[in-house]
Order: sequence, then structure tokens, then C-alpha cells
Amino acid sequence: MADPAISVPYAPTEEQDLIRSTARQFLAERIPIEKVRELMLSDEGFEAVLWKEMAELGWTGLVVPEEHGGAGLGWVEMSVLLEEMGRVVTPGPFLASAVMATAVIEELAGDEDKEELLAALASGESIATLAVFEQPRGWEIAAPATRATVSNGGWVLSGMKRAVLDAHLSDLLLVTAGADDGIGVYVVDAKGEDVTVEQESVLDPTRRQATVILDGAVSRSRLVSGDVVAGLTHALRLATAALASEQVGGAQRCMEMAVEYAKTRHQFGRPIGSYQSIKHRCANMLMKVEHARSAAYHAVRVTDDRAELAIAAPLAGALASEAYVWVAGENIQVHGGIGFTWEHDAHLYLKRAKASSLLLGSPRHQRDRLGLALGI
Amino acid sequence: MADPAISVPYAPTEEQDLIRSTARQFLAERIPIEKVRELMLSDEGFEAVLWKEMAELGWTGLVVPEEHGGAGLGWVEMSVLLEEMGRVVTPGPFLASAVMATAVIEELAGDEDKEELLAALASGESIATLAVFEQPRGWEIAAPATRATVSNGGWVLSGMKRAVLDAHLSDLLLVTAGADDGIGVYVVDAKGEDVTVEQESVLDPTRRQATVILDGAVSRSRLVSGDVVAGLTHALRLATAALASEQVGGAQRCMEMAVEYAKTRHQFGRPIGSYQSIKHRCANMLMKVEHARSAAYHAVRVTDDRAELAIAAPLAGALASEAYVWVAGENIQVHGGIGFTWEHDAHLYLKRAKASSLLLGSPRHQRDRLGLALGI
Amino acid sequence: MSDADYPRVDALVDELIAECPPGKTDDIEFWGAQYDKGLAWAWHPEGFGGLGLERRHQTRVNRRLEEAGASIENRYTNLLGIAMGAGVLDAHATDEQKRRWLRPMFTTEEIWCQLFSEPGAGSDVAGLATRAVRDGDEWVVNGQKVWTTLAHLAKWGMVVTRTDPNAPKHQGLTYFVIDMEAPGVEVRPLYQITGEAEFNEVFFNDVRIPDENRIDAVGAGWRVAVTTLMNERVAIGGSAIPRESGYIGQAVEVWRETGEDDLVLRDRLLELWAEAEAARLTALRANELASAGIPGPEGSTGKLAWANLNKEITAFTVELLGLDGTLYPGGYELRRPERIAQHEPHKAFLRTRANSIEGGTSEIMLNILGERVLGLPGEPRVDKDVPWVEVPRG
Amino acid sequence: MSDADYPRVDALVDELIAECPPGKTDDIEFWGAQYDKGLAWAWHPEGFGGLGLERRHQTRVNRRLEEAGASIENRYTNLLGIAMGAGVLDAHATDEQKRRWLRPMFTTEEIWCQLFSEPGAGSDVAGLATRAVRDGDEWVVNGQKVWTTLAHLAKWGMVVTRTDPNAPKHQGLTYFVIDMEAPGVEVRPLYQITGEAEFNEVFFNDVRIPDENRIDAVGAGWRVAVTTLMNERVAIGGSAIPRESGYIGQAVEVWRETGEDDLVLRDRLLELWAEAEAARLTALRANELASAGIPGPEGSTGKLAWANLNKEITAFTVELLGLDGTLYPGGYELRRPERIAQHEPHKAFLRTRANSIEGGTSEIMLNILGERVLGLPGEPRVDKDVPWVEVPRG
Repeated sequence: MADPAISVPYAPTEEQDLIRSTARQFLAERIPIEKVRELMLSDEGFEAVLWKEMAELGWTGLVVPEEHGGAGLGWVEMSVLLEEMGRVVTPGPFLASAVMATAVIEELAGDEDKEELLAALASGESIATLAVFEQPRGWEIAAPATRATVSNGGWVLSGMKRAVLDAHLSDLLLVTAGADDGIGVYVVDAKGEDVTVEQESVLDPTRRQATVILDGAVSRSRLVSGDVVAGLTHALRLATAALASEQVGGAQRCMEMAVEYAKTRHQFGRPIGSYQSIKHRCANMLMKVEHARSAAYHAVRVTDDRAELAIAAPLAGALASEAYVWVAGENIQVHGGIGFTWEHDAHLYLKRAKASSLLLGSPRHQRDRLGLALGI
Repeated sequence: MADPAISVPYAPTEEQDLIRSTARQFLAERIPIEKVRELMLSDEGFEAVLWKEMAELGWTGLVVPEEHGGAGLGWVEMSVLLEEMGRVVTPGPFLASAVMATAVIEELAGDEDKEELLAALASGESIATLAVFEQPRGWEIAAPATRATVSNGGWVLSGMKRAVLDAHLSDLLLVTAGADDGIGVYVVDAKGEDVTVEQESVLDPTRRQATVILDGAVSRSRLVSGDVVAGLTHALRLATAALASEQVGGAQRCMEMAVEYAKTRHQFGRPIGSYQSIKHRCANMLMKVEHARSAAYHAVRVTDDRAELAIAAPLAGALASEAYVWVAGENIQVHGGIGFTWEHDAHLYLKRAKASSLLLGSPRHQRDRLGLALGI
Repeated sequence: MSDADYPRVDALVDELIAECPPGKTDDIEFWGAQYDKGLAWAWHPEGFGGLGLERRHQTRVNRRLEEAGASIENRYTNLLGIAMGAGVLDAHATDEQKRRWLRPMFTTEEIWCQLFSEPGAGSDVAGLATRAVRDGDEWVVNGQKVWTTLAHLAKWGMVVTRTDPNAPKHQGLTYFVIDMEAPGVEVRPLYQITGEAEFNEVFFNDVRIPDENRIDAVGAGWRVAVTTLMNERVAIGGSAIPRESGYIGQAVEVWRETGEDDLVLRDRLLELWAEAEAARLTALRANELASAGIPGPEGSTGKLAWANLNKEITAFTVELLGLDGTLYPGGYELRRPERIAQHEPHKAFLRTRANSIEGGTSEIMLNILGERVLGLPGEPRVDKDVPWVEVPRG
Repeated sequence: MSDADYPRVDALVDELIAECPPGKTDDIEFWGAQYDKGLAWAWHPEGFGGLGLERRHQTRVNRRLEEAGASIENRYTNLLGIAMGAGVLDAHATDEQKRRWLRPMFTTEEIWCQLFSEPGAGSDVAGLATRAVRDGDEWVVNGQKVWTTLAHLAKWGMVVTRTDPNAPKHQGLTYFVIDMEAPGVEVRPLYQITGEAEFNEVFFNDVRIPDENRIDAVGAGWRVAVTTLMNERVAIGGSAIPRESGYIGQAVEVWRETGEDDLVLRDRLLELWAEAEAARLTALRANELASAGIPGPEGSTGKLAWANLNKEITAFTVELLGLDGTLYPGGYELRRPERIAQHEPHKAFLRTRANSIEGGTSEIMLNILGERVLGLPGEPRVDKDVPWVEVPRG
């Protein structure tokens, strides 16, 4: 089997280092863990002002081309930012809007829509999210039951979408629906008539989701340039690679928490990190985190090679999901009782980890995609 | 889900204790590990005299009814004996003849054949083995490619059978074959004309197997009473339960070896068993062995309840196989370098464990059978 | 032996049922009568809720009472008292103390809780720091306990305190029964990752305990604590449950409800089913052998096995739910839980994370299996023979 | 820096190829000339097979020589000498010693082996018991070494001995180069569970070593040994292999050949494929970052990861073979193995059991990751500052 040619180096560029340090500082100042906990218990789960500030930092348009008002950076830079967000379980619609919706628009929008939509997202003036899933299992996107029909000159949509990330914070929904001429992605005003957004009670309260019911909702435009299913699939692979970076950031932080605690916590007169059961577990955390990191870094470095991304994205998705869930769980175990309390931060990571591992496809599902890409 | 009613107590009877102590003593005196190593490197892998002695102890006919010259004991007693044999990786055709062939004859032979065959096996005068597998994977028995046809008044067989245990030591082959009236088990003289027995080079040299080619071989009789496939299936479940007991005995011994070594071997001035990495592994060995033992003990206690055995046998097969392979492997790890040497006994157990886990169905395959029995 | 006693016990049960017809009698009154007839803890001496018989007689009594429709709810309402406290009093208390506490404990008129763990003393219970200082006929207690179930409902608490910081850790401890309503006792709910508070933090601020509430000798606290912990670990994972019950049963339900048919998930489900059944059969075998007087290693693996299994099974069940696995029905409003047999899958996933921590971490259980069952050597100890005050902690 | 040196190096390579045309020149002669031109270990000083440059120059040299069709077989034939011994001599030996040993080492005229492990000193190498006693200008060596590759072919052995049993274990060691053909050296094949003998046991019976063969100071043996082990662990699991090569490649082949289509086994295969690819990408990333001068933790996980993976993958491959997994093609006749890249699945299953033992057990690797990379505290040591003779062993 031929090796993929990786042109992008692993050594961080100065720009990437700058993004990392800026992100770490901003998040520490504006969304420290106390703030995360406050937002976690709030109805909305986020604050518009924070979105404005992220926009000013150029984050909301990080991968949007400059001609559309974005920073014009790549997915490697995006992964650096998401890793930092993952470290501190940053809440809000960033993954939904700046990653997933943006990727879909890039893929499927015609020039006009791109012009308008990307500018709106990049500036932070609009928040968009993807409404593609209808079934609880399978993460099937190719055959939506949601229908698009023509009615007085425009498209109207009817159907139900589940697990729509941060729909309650979004202005725009990108909805997949079937029409007589096939599947398309339809842009719908999230606050519009005939659109019901029901926020669900979720395992990870730092990333909300909603069930969206469309009952003849009017679509302002539809995105159908090129092969829609192929475009959606590619966009979701980009999202998987991006999410993997966020997961690696979270897993890394859990490992650090466990190691720090193991150095200071004493039982039987010794730091618990001096016991092999704890020490070896931390060492295994390190190995799993580094493996997940390698897969995630690889995926965001091959985004231009669609065939390789078809391998690299599910690889990263499976490994980062499993590593994060495992490390977050073991972090609680290393902490013992205190790690099981609401007041300790360990559970925020476990919940983020478990929910993220199911968002775009379970590890088993990602491996299936990997197998298809490999011909296994 | 209703619990199975288990009438047979777990506390060993005096008779079972006697079988255990007799077995342990006989095997220690007549087939100590040095003898196993000698036989392991010999062409035949066994010695007729040992079979004679086992017959005198009543082992070859342990589960054969007294009216057919056996000891008339049950599968619980058989499991006690096999556990002891497993402890010291006893070589020879015991599983093939006294367990598998015997079970099939009990199930499928008419009174005359039973009369004759069971007496011959119980007395140790004949050794029989089962020739049922043809494909490397699937452990399929219901649809043999081997054909049985009538030729001048008798049945003749043509086909190929693989993984026939100790065929080179056997007098009788019990061969599954398809005839116009369906599948049957045919008794063939192993040393007869038109029968080729090719001993294979095997992973576990303490239990040999052969590929058997039948080229118009004459069958002296056929066993077809009742539903042949159902009978075979039940017999193989009995074999699986019995093998599980042998596996538990081997796993138990590996755990004991690891624990003994961990107590005496010093590194860095401490017995290695005082390190949690070793101590916890030994503790996990204990748990896996006890779980496998529970499943094996349960299986041999419900042999009269066919529906429950359909659950209990694959359960025992899967758990005992996995426990034995794992414990045998970890025993080598606990021993370090010395455990990887030919001169140390650890590898005899690893090879027996790995081969046994594939003999009657891999753990994954056993779980599939379990699922079918449970309706999952 | 002593099956001779069955008729006598049966007669007492008949008497009790006749005098206090279940259903027609108030529970507390019934339990009081049950106690007075020695049918509460048959193995206790007469006059202390028992008849001086063997434990198995109680099993028989309970079965007969249940058949007669009598409530055994007290065994749950006052779990820590009836399952652990009574054993401690029976083994270590004076007759006067037993007379004072056992009856209202059994009738649930006085709820009991256990105060061992501290923020700084989890696995290492004997390292606890709560101080008790003698002051005439009283002891003055200061410190903090944690993971205390029922503390918010309890009248009495079993508390281990450090009375001699200069003695080695195991020797400087003393055991008391503390009045949870006494001044200076503060009970705060301790919220866990599910959003519920099953447990409490308990703060002692110059709480005064009369010396008559001391259990066993000054400095004998560890011995008494061990009696308590023994009962606890037997309680957890000791009993045999029905096949395919508990969380594996839930996983099978979810499998069937979701109509999932992925062979890969099926194999995983069956793997977990097999492990759960093996653990169940092991408990069954252990109980049978134990009651036949043949104790073996199979008795000691239950807690560890179920901790692992509950965590793996519930994590798998949430995965089975696919995208619905990301939901959390009911949400996280912080509250006291109602007692229920089994949590829904998402909450179960979170709640079971503690199974490998509560009542002895899995690391400690593995040490116990390795050292006590397999006889492997212990680790070098740095805290054994030094005064407690000099042991490094944090 | 010093890319300026590339032209000079290239010129020397051209010169070598011109003077000794590969294919037309005898290998030993060629390697000799390569050594003399300083193209053997470019980072060694001039006159000792090097040019005083950086290691990367050697990588360039090797690539160019391979392209020119020159043999680099010597790096395998004399692996321990060229990969480890040379490094030790470069760091610790006298010029005279280097002059004596480096050239014939590189030309493979003298094969080298390493004599560290002992039956009683596996993970705890510094606990070794082989004694060397000074006798005038010589040392008299007695003891046993084990797991020695190439000992049966070697002229020279790198041996660590205990010269002061009364010093703490790490301080009483001295390092020698021993003549494997000297009287009193006995080499026996050590058969492993595959039936093959890759390794040897070596017995020293009053073997005399001239003091001039001592490497570094008396008592400095541990320092020298560490240099050797460093090189070893880098060698194992350090380099990045092609995707789907090695045993995972074999597993995929078997999957395809057998026409297996069980989705459960497929998921397991893909799980292993993913793990193997992650380990591969990690090595790739580590190497790139290291050569960019950014060393990180990703460099230290390889040995551990591949030990686990090789064991799991080969065990799975045998399971993939079903009933054929119970076979052992070739059988167990005890023999010396021929050097081959990859074993067939059954033998691979057995051979890889040692991957988590040889060159540092996985337990030791986990300690190293935990303590050196993550900075976790060590365990209490009972063997540190006591005289070696007083350390409990067995």
C-alpha cells in the first residue's frame, strides 16, 4: 500500500504558535472554567458577546477565504485553535458554524451564496448550523426523509432533523432534503415561521443540540453545486478531522489533570503517582493521546487530498474519540471520589468526550468508513 | 429471563474428590512434564501403554454407561478429570475418543453399534475420533462435501476432513458425510484401505491432528438414529463444555506458575509480585480463571437440559478459551525472558491454549452460537 | 446441627404473624415486636433482637415473613444501621449501648449513617484526620467527613476519629456513635456528576460526644472500623442476581427496542452478556460453597468484576443509542435522588463511573486479591510504624 | 549549518565509488575503503571512520551508496557492533582502542555481541552478578550471560561485570571488551518457544581479559552500559515503516486470501489497522520533529506501542486462519534461524510474545514513560544505597 505524500510539516509555524497562544490567553480570560460552568447551567448555554469577540479575533472565519471576508487560513490552523478550545471545553456554536456549516457552504454553495453566506459567517453576524441527521443510528445523510417542494416560486421544506448542534443559537439552518431532482442542502431561517427548534436536554451541556421540525418552512436558497452527497461527505470528513483535534485537546488536558493530581495526592504516605497502577495508567494515557494526536494532525494535513482524507478522517475520528473517552474516564478514576463530584471539572470532560464520540459517527462507525476507504 | 434450575451442587462429592486425587497422582507419576516434552517431540506424540493404563483407571469409559462396560459417571466427573489433565497438558487422544467420539456414539448410534463401539472404547481396546470439519473457518458441520454412496451392499465414502484429532492414533473414524437420504455419521476403519491419514505439523504438539482423505473408503456402519445434525450439535456442545474444563485446568496452572514466580523472583531488591503491575495482573488472572471456571462448571452441570446447554456450552467455550489464552500469555510476560525459552514449560500452555481456542469454534464463533441460543 | 431450632423459630414467627397481622399492623410496631421476639438478627444474643442462633435462621425468618406479606423495608430505609451498624454493636458494644440503640435502629425510628472517608483519607481510611480530644466525660470532635449516605436523615453516625496523632496511624484511632443532631454537626449535600446528591459532606465543629457513646476501647477504632468495612464489601457485589438482570438486561432491552442489528455491536453485547453471566454464576457458586462451609477465592472477585462490568455495559448501552446517546433525559438540575433500582442508560453511564471507587477502589480490590487471596508480597510501606503526624499527606 | 560540507562529502562518495566500483569490488574491501575515507560514521572524528560532521550526513552517504548499488549488508551482519558498539567506543574508548576495533568492526571481519542480561538480572541489569577480579594487568571473569545475539559468531563481546560487590549496585560495575575466542568462554544456543535459537547463553569460566580491553574507568561500567542501552531502545520501534507493512500488512493479506467476510473480524482488523497506522504516524511525526530539533513525548512511545500491537495483530491473524490457526508449518525442530524480515503467522504469534520483554519489558517502558516523560515520582527503592551484596535477590 502506497504511503500518502504529506507536504505539510508537523513543526508548527510562527502563525500557528501565535494562534495557539492567542487562543489560550483569550479563553483563559474570557471563558475560564468558572464561566463554562455558568454557561453550562444557563438556558442558552452561550453568550452572544463571546461570539462577537471570537469574530473579532478572526476565528469565525478562520478557514473562510479572504475574498469572502475570512482569514483564509487552513485546516491545520483550525486544528490548533480547536485543540485549545478542547482543552477548556469551550462552549458555543463554533464547531457548528465555523467548521461544519462553513465547510458545507465552501463545498456546495454557488458563488453568490458563498459570497453572501460566508461573509455573514466570517463576520460573526450570522451563526449557521447543519441539519442533516434524522435517524438516531447510522449517521445516514444520503437519503433524507425531509422533502423539498416548490411552492409559489420558492422551495419549502417539511421534515424532522435531530441532533442539530446549537440550532437555538443559529440564524441559519443548512438542511438536507430530497426533491424530485435529488438531494440538496437548503438554507432556512432558523427563527422563521414553520420552523420549530426544540432544544434537547443533552449529556454534554457545554454543547447544545436541538430537534428541528420543518413544517412547510421556506428556504431562501439551496446549495447544490456539484455532487451534493459527495460534497456533504467531504465536508463531514473535514468536520471529523476538526473535531478530532478538539478531542485531542480535551484528552491532553485530562491527562495533565491526572498527572498533576497523581504527583500531589498522597495515600499511605506516598504520592499515588508512585504506584504502578496509577503510573502505568498515566503512561498509557500518554500513548493513546499521542496516537490520537498523530491521527488528527495527519488528517488536517491532507485535506487537499480527498482520497487520503477519506482514510485519514475516520482514522482520526475513531482514535480521537476512543482516546478521549478512555482518558476522561481514567482521569476520574485517578482522582477517586473527588473526581466523581459535580464541583470537580473532570466530569465536564467525560461528558464532552462521550457526546463527541457519537456526534459524527461512533468509533465502530468510523472504522466502517475507514474500511470502505481501504477496500477492507 | 428465567434462571436455569441447577440441581447439581458445586460442592465436590467424595467420588469427584477421589477422581481428582487419583488423576493428579497418576499424571504426576506416569506423564510428568518431562514425559510430556518427550512425547511432544516424538513422531506419534503418545504411547499405547499410557492408554492402556488410562483404560484400567476407567477413564476411557468414564461417561460410558455401565451396561456398555463404562464407569457410568457423568459430565461433572469428566470435567474433574479433564481439569487435572489440563493442568499438566496431558497429551493423547482422550478428548478425541473418550469425550468427542463417545458423545457422538451415545447420541447417534443404534443399540447394536452402541453395544459394540462403546464397549470397545470403554475398554481402551479401540480409539476413535471425529472427522467432521472440512472448511478452515466456520466450524460448519451440517453440510459436509464428503459423500456416502452405496456400493455392493455397503456404504463407501469419498472426501476430505481436516483437523481430525489424533487420527494417526485412532482405529476408528466417525466421519460425517452426505448421502441421498441426508447426512449421517459413518464408522470407518482408520487403518483401512482407501483411507489416508496425514498427520499435520501443529501449533500444540501435545495434541496432534491429521488431514484425512477418504477415497472410496468402506464404512462398517453408519450412525443415524434421530436427528443427526441435532445429535452432532449436542455432542459438540458436550465436547465444548468438557474442553472448557480442560482449559480451566490449564489456566489455573498458568496462574499458579505466575504467582509462584512472582513471589520468588527479585528485581531491584524486591519480589516482582510486590509491584502492582505484576500483582494486579495476577489478580486479574484469578478473576478470569474463576469466571471461566464458573461457566465451565455450570455447563457440565446442565448437560441434561438441552436448551440450557445450548447457552451454557458456548458461554463456557468462549470464556474458557479467552481466559486460558490470556493467562497463558501473561504467564510468559510475568516470567520475562525465561518464560520465552523452550526449556521453560510456559510455552506448552500457551500453545495448548491458543490451539484449543480454535478447535471447536473461536470465541467469536462461540458468542455467535450463544446469541442464537439467546435470541440476540 | 441446630436444625432442631427450626420448629422453635417457626413457632415464634407464627406467633408474631398472629399477634401483629401484616398489613393490619403499623410497620414500626411490627418491627418492634419482631425485635422483641428475637427475630431481627437471629444470631444476636437473646434480649438484643436475637435468639443466639446461626445467621441462616434469619434467612428463613425473612423468607417466611415476606411470604406472610410483612414489610422488610426497614432493611433498606436503615441500610447502614441494620446491615453494618448492628454488626458493629453486636461485636464491640456494651450491653447498655446495645439496649439503647438496637431496637430503634431496627424499627427505623432512628436512622444510622457511617462517617469514615475524608477528603484526605479515601483508600487510606486509616490516615483520617478528624480529631477527637478528651474533655472530662466528653470528647470534642473537629474535622470533615465525606461520601456519607443518609447523613441528612440520620439520628446516629458511626464515626472514626484520631485520638492520638503521635501513635502510628492504625493505633491512634477511636470509634464513636455520634448524635447527628448535636450542635456543631453540619450536613451538606454532595452533588455528583449525575447532578444528584446521594451523598453528603459532614462537618464537625467542636461537637461534643459523651464518653458513653465510645465503642470499644480508646485506640481500638481501627479494629471496629474493619468490622464495619467487612460487612460493607460483602454487601457490595456479594449476592447473586437473576440472569440478564441489572444493566446487562437493560442493554439487551435497548438492543431489542432500537432494532439494532449491527453484527459488530451484537458481538460486543454478547461479550458483555457472557462476562456478566460468568460474574453472576461465580457469585452463585461462591454463595453455595460458602453456605456449605467451603470458602474459596470465587467469593472475593465480585465487587471488582461488577465495577468493571457496570462501567463497560452502560458505556456500551449509550453507544447503542447512537445519536440519542448524546441526550440526557431529565437534565442536570441539582437534586436529591429518589431511591430507584436502576437508572436510565445515560445516567447509569455517569453513575457507574463511581462503582470502581466507592466501597474500595478497584486498585485496592486488586491489591487485596493479590495479597490476601494469592499471597503476593506487599509493597514497601513508608507509613507503617511512624507517628501519624509525620506521615506525608496531601 | 554545515550544509557547506555536502559538496565535500559528495566528492568523497564519488571518489569511493570510482575507486571501488560497487559490484566489481569485494564487500570487505569496499567497506574498508569506505571506513578509510571517513564515510562509515560521518560524525566520528577523522581517522576513526568519520569526518567530524553531523549524523545526517551519514544518512545522505548511505542513500547515495545504496543508489550506487553498494552493499550496506554490514549494518545487519554486524548490527550490534555498528549500531551500538561503535557508539560506545566513540564515546568512551581510547584512540588506541578505537584504532584497534572500529575498522574490522565496520568491515565485518570482526563480529561483535553484547553481554549484559543475566539469569538474575533482566529488567534490573545493574543488579548483574558476573564478577571480574583484577590480577595484575589482567582481569579474571566468572559468571553467566544470557539473551546474547550473535555470540556464536562474534569475535568481541561488550561485557559489563561487577568489580566491587561492596559498592552500591550502580557503582561497582566495570565495562570490558572480551575476546569471545578466549579460553573459558562457552557459548550455548538458547532455544526459544518457536523452536529456534536466535540467542545464546554465554558462560565465563576464569576468562582472562587484559586491562587494555577495559572501556572507561574501573567502576564506570554503568555509565558506559547506559550509552549502549540508549542506542538499543532507539533502534527498536524508532523508525517509521511504510503504511500497512509488517504484521498488520500480513493480517490484511490473510484477510484477503482467506476471503473472510465476517463483519466482527473486519471491525477488529480495522481497529488494529488504525492502531498500527497511528503508531506509524507517531514515529513519522517524532522523527520529523526530532530532526527539526523539537524532541517531544511522541518519541518515547514506539517500543511499547509496537510490542503490544505485534502481539495483538499476530494473535488475531492466527484467529483469522480459523482451524488452520492450529497448525505450525515447518514444525519445531530446534535450529538456528535464518535472518528473515517477517515470520509466517503462526511463528510470528509465538515470536512476538517476546516483544514486550526483549530490549526492556513493557513494565519498564511504562515506568520510563511515567517517570522520565511525565515526571511522576519513583517507587520507594530498597536497593539504591546499600552494598550490592546486601540486596535481596533470587
